[in-house]
Parts: sequence; C-alpha cells; structure tokens
Amino acid sequence: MNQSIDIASIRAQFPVLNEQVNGKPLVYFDNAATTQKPHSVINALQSYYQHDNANIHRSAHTLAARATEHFEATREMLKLFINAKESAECIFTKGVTESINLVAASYGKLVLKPGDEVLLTEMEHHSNLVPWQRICAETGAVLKFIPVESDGSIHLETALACINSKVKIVSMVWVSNALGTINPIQTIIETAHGIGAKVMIDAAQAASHFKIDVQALDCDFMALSSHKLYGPTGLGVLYGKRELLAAMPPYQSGGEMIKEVFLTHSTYNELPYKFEAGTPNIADVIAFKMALKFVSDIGHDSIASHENSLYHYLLNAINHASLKQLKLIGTSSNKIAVQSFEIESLHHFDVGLLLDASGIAVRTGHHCTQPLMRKFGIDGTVRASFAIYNTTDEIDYFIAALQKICHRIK
Amino acid sequence: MNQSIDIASIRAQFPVLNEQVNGKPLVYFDNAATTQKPHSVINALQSYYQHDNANIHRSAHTLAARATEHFEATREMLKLFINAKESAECIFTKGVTESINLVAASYGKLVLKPGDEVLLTEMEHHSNLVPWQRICAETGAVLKFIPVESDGSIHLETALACINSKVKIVSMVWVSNALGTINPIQTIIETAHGIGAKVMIDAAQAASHFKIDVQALDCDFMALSSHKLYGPTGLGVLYGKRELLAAMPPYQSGGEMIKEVFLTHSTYNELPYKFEAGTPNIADVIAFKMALKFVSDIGHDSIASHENSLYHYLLNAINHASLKQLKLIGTSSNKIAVQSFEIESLHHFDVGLLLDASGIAVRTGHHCTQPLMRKFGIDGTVRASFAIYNTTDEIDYFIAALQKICHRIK
Amino acid sequence: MKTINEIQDEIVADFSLFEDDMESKLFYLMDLGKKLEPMDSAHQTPEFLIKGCMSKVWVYPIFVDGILHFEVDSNTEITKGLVALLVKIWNNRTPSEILNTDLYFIAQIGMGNMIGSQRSNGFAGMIQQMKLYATAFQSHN
Amino acid sequence: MKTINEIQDEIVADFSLFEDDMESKLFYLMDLGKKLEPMDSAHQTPEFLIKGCMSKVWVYPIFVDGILHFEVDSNTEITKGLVALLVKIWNNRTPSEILNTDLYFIAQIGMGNMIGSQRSNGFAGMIQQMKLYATAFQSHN
Ligand SMILES: Cc1ncc(COP(=O)(O)O)c(C=O)c1O
Ligand SMILES: Cc1ncc(COP(=O)(O)O)c(C=O)c1O
Repeated sequence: MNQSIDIASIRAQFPVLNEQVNGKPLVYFDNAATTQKPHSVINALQSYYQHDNANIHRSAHTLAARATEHFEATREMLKLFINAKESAECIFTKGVTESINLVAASYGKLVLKPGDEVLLTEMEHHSNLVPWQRICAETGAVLKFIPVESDGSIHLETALACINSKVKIVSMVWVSNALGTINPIQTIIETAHGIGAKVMIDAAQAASHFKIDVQALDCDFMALSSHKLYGPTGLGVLYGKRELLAAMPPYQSGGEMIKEVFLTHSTYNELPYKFEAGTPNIADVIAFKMALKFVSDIGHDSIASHENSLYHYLLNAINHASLKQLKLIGTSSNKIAVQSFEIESLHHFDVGLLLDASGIAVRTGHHCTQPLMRKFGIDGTVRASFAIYNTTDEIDYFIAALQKICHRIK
Repeated sequence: MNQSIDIASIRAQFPVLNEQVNGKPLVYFDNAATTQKPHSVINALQSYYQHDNANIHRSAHTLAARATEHFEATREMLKLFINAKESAECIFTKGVTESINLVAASYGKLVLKPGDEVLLTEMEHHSNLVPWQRICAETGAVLKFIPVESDGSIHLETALACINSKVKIVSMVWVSNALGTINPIQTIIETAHGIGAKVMIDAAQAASHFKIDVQALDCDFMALSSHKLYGPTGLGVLYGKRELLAAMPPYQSGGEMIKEVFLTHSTYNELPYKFEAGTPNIADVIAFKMALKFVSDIGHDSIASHENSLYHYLLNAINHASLKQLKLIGTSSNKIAVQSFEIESLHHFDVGLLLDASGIAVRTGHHCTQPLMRKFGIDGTVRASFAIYNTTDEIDYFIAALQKICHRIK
Repeated sequence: MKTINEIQDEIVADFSLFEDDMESKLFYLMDLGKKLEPMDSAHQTPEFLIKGCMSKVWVYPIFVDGILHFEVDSNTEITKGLVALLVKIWNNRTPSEILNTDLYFIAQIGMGNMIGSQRSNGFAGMIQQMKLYATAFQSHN
Repeated sequence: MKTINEIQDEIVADFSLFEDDMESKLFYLMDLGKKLEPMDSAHQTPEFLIKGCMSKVWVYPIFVDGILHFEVDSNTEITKGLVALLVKIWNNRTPSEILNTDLYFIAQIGMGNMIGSQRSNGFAGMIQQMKLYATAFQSHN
C-alpha cells in the first residue's frame, strides 16, 4: 500500500517551514520534541474561535451544541486512529505526562502493595519514571528496570526474565525519544498478561510514525501527546481498557466529572467524563482531529516508508562523509528516524548552536532521560529527528554543516 | 479614571459576534461559562504555529529560544496582572479545576490532620468542593460550610464565626458563577490569617470583571482560568505565595519539573517549574498574554463600569417589562453582571432552547453548583452573564424574547 | 385511523408552515406536549426513564390485544413535545408496524437543526426504547 | 595597554567582518575561548560557578595590588568564548574601571541575536558576578 507521496505538497501545508533562521531556511530536525502543525490544524483553531467558541456539554444553546459535537467528534476519530473498542476508553489529558501521572496515581494506588514490583526500562523518559518512583515510595512497591544494551536496545529474553509474579505493572516506552529504539512491546505485553500484570505503553514517539492498534496490542493503558502528532500543544490522550478505567478512582475532581454532588459527598460521572474534570481544552481537542486526519490521509505506511528512507539516507551520508569525530548513540537495527550523536571535544550544546547558525534545529541535552545518559557515560547528545515533511536535501545540507564543524575543530 | 469606552470598536475585535444563530444575530450572554476571544488572541495562536512553534526550555535552537521567550513573557505579564511579588509564584495549569486539585492534593495532604477543618461556602462550584471532599476523606479533616442566605450572599459575621482554631484552610469563591454574588474575601482572609489558616481564592469569575491584587488581598493561593478571561481554553493559573509553594511536594511529575533524575530517586526543579510537569500548553500560554493585554488596555475600571451599567439596565428593564412569571435567583446588592432566574412552569432547559431560537445564548442548569441549587429548592436556573462586548440593545432584545415566552405560556 | 406515513406527512406539513421560525416550532412542540394524556405517576419510575436524555423522559408501554400503547411524560416541555411526536405516530400500532417504520419526518422537519445534536441523541434514545418495547412484545406474542 | 573602550571597539570591528555569518561568529568565539590561559582546576568549585548559565562557567578572581585578574573556564566552547570576551576587556583592570564600564559592544555585535535570550541571561550572570567581585575588592581596598 506504499504509494509514493508528494513531499513538496506536504511541505506546503506547513507554514513554519518557510521560516528563515539566521538568514538560512529553517531545517526542522527537532520533531521528537514537537512536530510542526499543518494549515488544517491551525485553521481549525482559528475557525473554532471565530465561529463556535462555547463551553461544552449540558447546554441549551447552539454554539455550545456545535462545540460539543466537534469536541466529541475528535474522540470518535481517536477511537478509530488507535482502534479502541469504544470512544469512552479515550480520555483527554494535558499530555503523555499527565496520562502517566493519572494511571500511576489512580491505578497504581489502587493495586500496588508493599513488595509488589513496577517494571520499567532504563530508557524511560522522566515522565514515565518519576511518577512511578513517587507511587512506589507511597505504596511500598519496588521499581525494577529492564536494562538497556550498548546499542540502545533491550534484549527480549532479558526483558521477559524480569517479568516475575511480583510484577503488577509494566510501564514502558514504545519508542525511545533519546535513541529512537523500537521496543518489542507485543511479546512483553503477552508475557506480562500471563502473570496477571497490566501494561502501560508510552506511545509519545510512536504515534506519528506507525499505526497503533490497541486491541491488537492488547495493552491496558496507552499515552499519547497531540503536540508530537502534528496537533496542538497542551493536549494528550489516555487510552485505557474500560474495565480498568471503570474500577479506578477519579484522578482530578470538579466540574464535568461528577454525577451528583452533595455538600458532604459526591458520585461520579461515566467514562470518559469521570477522568475529565473541569472545562476541557476544547479548542485544541477540536483542532487535534485535523492532525489525526492529516496523518490518516497520508497513511502510516507511506509515512513510515518515507521516514525510513530518510533515515537510511542519513546513515549512508554519515558513512560517506567520514565524519571521524562523530559518534552515534543508539545504533539498534530496529529504530524510527531519530539519531543521537556526539562530536568529539565539542559539547552537544555548542553543536546545537553551530547547527542553528545554519538554520538547522536539533535538540541537545539529556532529552529527559538522565539515567539513560548516565548509563552511556555522557550528559547529553545532539539529536536529529525526522518527520514526514523532511527531505534528503535537508539531510545533505545537515551533513555539510556537520562536516564544516568537524573540519573547524580538527 | 472611568473613561467612556467605545463598545462598537471592542465588538469589532470579536469575530464570533458576527455569527448568526437560527437566522438571528448571536447575542452571547453565556460569558460566565466562557468568554469569547478577541482577534489578538486568535492571531497570536496562529502566528505562533506559523512562525515559532517549538518545544521550550533547555534548547539550543532559535525557534525554541523564541517560543521560550514568549512563553515566559506571559508569566511576567501575569505577575503584573495579579500583582504577584514574583513571576515564579504564577504556575500554569489546565484551569481553575486543576489549580484547586493541585492545592488540595499537595498542600492539603501536607497540612491536614484528622479533626482539622476545611472551610468552604455553600455556593462553591463543584471544582472547589469535590477536591476538598476527597482530601478530607483521605486525611480525616472535616469540611465545614459558610451558609448562603436567601438573596445568595453570605453574612460576614456568620462567615467570621465559622473561622475557629480548627480551621486550617479556607477555600472560597470570590464571585459566585451561579448567582454573581461578590464575597467579602478581604475580611475573611484577614480573620483566617489571625488564627493561622491559609486561604485559597477561586477567582474564576472575578478576573475578567475587576482588578486583582494578590498582595493587597494577601491571599495564599488563587486560581484563574484563561478561557473565562478572553483567553484560550485548556489553560489556567495557580498563584501561590513562594514560601508555601516551596514547601509543598510536587503534584504531577515528569519532564520539566525535575532537577536530577536517577533510576531510584529524583530531585525537583525550582519554582515555578516544580509544578509544571511535561510539555506545557505552549501556544495557549503565549496567546493568553494577548488576552491579559486586551483586559489591561481597556482597564478594569472601564470594564466594571460598563458591565455594571448593563446590569442595572437589565434589572430596570425586567421591572418595567413586568414579567410576572420570572423569578430572580441571586439578588444580593453586591454582584457582578450575572443574573440567574426561573420562569414559572417552564423548565430552565426549555427557556434556554427558546432563547436560542432567537439567537440568544444563555446557560441553563445547575451551573456546577448542585448543593446551592438544592438549597434554593430548584434543580437549575437560566443564567445570563455579561462581558465587556455586550450592549443595552442586546438586553432590549433579550427582554423582548422573554416577554414573548412569558406571553405564550400564560 | 390514519397510517403512520400519513401522520408523518401531516407533521412535516405542520412544521413547514413555520419556515425558518425556530421559536414557533418549539412553541408548537410544547403545545403538542400539553395535549398528551397525563401519565400515571406510579409509572414514572427509574426503570421507565429513557437513558441518555438530558431531560427526564418516561415511556411506559401497555400491550393489549396485539396493540401497543405508550404512556409518556417529561420534566421539560420541549422534550415532552418530542416524545409526543412519537406517540402521535406510534400509539395504538402493532409492534411490527412500529418496527417497520421509516421515520423520515425527522430529517424532513430538520430536527437536528432544531434541537441540536445532544437532544437529538436523547430523541434517538426514545425511539430506540420504544422499538425495544415493540420487539419485546412482538416476540412475546 | 589599550583602554577598555579600545578593546570593545576592536571586538566590534572583528565581529563586523563576519557580517551576517552567524556560524563564523560562533567559531570566532570558540577560538577566543581556546586562547584563554588554562584555569587552575582547584578553583573550579561550585562557589565559583556562575548561577543561571545553562553551561558550567567558573570565574575565579585574583586581586593583587589594586588590580583584578580573572581565571575562567567553561564546559562548553561557545560559553568559554563568551567569558573570554569579558576577560579580554576586564582582565588587569582596577575595580573602579570595571564598575564604570559601559559594555556597549554587546548591543553593537548583536549578541542577543547570536546566542539567544537564555544564553544572554547566562552572559548577564557572568557580567554581574564579575562586577560583584569588583565591588567586593573595591570596598576591601
Ligand atoms: C466559580 C468557578 N469555579 C471554578 C470553575 C471551574 O473552572 P474550569 O472549568 O475552567 O476549571 C468555574 C467555571 O466553570 C467557576 O465559574
Ligand atoms: C518517550 C516520551 N515520553 C513522554 C514524553 C512526555 O510527553 P509530554 O511532554 O508531551 O507530556 C515525551 C516527550 O518529550 C517522550 O518523548
């Protein structure tokens, strides 16, 4: 199904790609931090505020009905996008970070007993680590880690060996934001279910690159961020299986999430509203639908194929350029189009600034994975991460900039 | 300082006011639910996504630096807007609901002991009630309520009498969203401080109507929502005094809010970042600055004066129209421009639909204040709430629509 | 007795008189509701409440001699008018007549536009419940 | 020895050669950093670290015969170049010379544009700390 796609026409949908940075055309290779937004998303925001803006649910007026309808339409689209059984299993949050905090605080607190284990990997983003540290400290459960190998992958056998009967929750990143490694979550989910553990998947980096099917995966929870998926900032998703979500206590409380409120006690609303306290991020939810549509219209197969070919082009180009001072970090064979690296004798931060001088945006630093950096004995990397609108021309330009830098510091 | 303002030119800044609803020009009287957004806010969103979009903080590239600068500029503006001592006391949240949840979960859990009292009023929005019910249940503290009188106000003496030495936290609404009543918070704050209690103010309904000065009030915490203040949805503010925020444990955890992360433990970032886990709602924060600027440019005095005159015009018009079936709910003399009412023998919901048929948007229902409604022996009201862009012409049209309804059901 | 479709056509004709005047359509609905036979309050129990409605709507079925009869009520006038429309069409029909109905009048009077999508869901809930009763009594027969 | 302003003028002239070539400006800064005398690693302690910098920058003051001398270092090359600029201007000056300096070169070379606002804050932190040392030794005198 891998039709060739017209990248020029895709680029034309992203106004920010016309920016000049330091007098050079912007080359945006910081997509793992946040993707750019197509016209359709920006226009949806504008159109909502120009025509429909109103607070949603339980209201008698037309604008509110319109806003409610559009808001819930995103949930329906999301259900299709991740193939959830029902849209009520899709909860809107602020982002992956909040989705994980919600599960740790609500589900973690519900099930974890002293001595129970929560299993993560050593490559987790802080957002999938610190919430578990805190709930373990509160409940007396113990954090365990699947180790990361020197190429930035995990060994499946080692991982499966960590899944013992004490493990109650496995929470792991599908794709590492720092290294790009794709983890073998399907087998881990099956094995975890075999001993009765539940599995939460951090899909922050996965969602824009390949198709998600929560029913096929059979994961128990999954977290997504809109802003990494061509959508607006300030919005995320928690997917959870109905029976789990239904049994969990609410996380935040207030308007929308209640059924009946008395001065001294309250009863709670149905899913998904039970977990959506307060006025939601209405405009961004509505615009997020256009981001999902953007990805679906191109198709995950085409996206993966374009990004993979970019990635191989990059690796090839690095080899041919014989950049001796350049050291790749994260060299697993199963990766998305993300490459971390160091340049010998130059701080990652300086490399970032020098590339920026050429208009190239990369991320530098620990990528919110300090324990992983420590494992590699470094305090950060330079990371280039690609999206559907990137091109081989941009990679050529990037390689030339790296050559110039390596040449200057010889 | 009360210059007369040009409402026509203000209306021209709000594109949504050109909408037609059921063939009639939109009359938007649902401002207490959410206000409309001026061009400047919508344009700021668009411009951010078209030119600057990047993940913020700790980055080497130009877009990220630009986004970070704009993001923090809103915090500086906010500090001026509420007259905080420092911008680090202004924390970005999802909205008032999250701000209150944060304080209840973090500060509440830190200080509340069995038998301690948390004092609210009977007119709280569910968002300032349910979080306290839950933290009281968890800590063994007891919820107490300042009673609401039949005109929808609280008696200051009765309120002060509730503040005994067991009270550790007073959390109350400054302005009732259901009734419009302005509460005497200044004296309550002073009295509460006299016995060592801390005071949280729910300023959801206050912020767009009159000037806020947290230092003059000396409140300990205050919550705001952007969407009720001419700004984007999905964004709120928690103000807190530095010494309190500094002593509080983090609420959510993950990226941004950490200093150093090890596999087994972490240390936390400085204020305000300690309470801002995950990628923030960057675009909406940046656009929110234009909302604050919109309000500041007109000036709170001018806003209050316009809205007060609208409100008196409304009360006068209701009197003259002799709408016998109409019963006002919330008749205190100290109110903002919000009026709840019932029409005899008609459900509030039907009134809402009938007004909508004339293009008039009002809110109907319990306004997330079920205990207050129960106190009045009703299950909801029709509520008209005004903002700076409303006019006496709109009120005339509204009164005519009410007359028609009352006439038909006679 | 008129056929189901004759009644639907009448409803469509009535609403078309109001053209774009939404307010009059709502008043008309309210008038329909007022003309309903009063419901036995003993039948207004939670089990006869329609799920998914923002207002309270009770539908109580009575099945005699192969014919379905509905007692209905609502706590809001407009919703009462909505359920009254269905009663107008479906009262004193056989289950199979009910189950075989194509409710084309809904689209033709522009119901979605008139009551919004949330109330449309509630309206769909009423239809579904009345059809469920029809199915139940049909198989019972 | 050149005056402070003569050195500032030289810096401005040097940078103006690069026109809009940001990359060359950064390489130039890095070269400046490389030419710094090495800092005694015993002086690279937390108390001599500049607060508010994203990189690590140490500034160690030595005050002899009324003259201030700075040992500096950084873990990143560009930041080292930044602090080298200040050393170029302020090394071997009296506290009052330092305190009376108008650092006009910063605006003239378009520093803000070159290093962004966050690093500009760090740079401001270096300046502030060096001036604090000057104040301290001046009153000490
Ligand atoms: C008085 C009051 N408190 C709290 C809230 C909750 O605000 P939000 O829904 O923006 O979190 C509202 C808004 O409905 C309100 O009016
Ligand atoms: C793998 C991974 N997990 C979690 C997060 C946190 O996402 P957010 O900051 O949108 O909450 C990120 C984003 O930085 C990520 O890449």
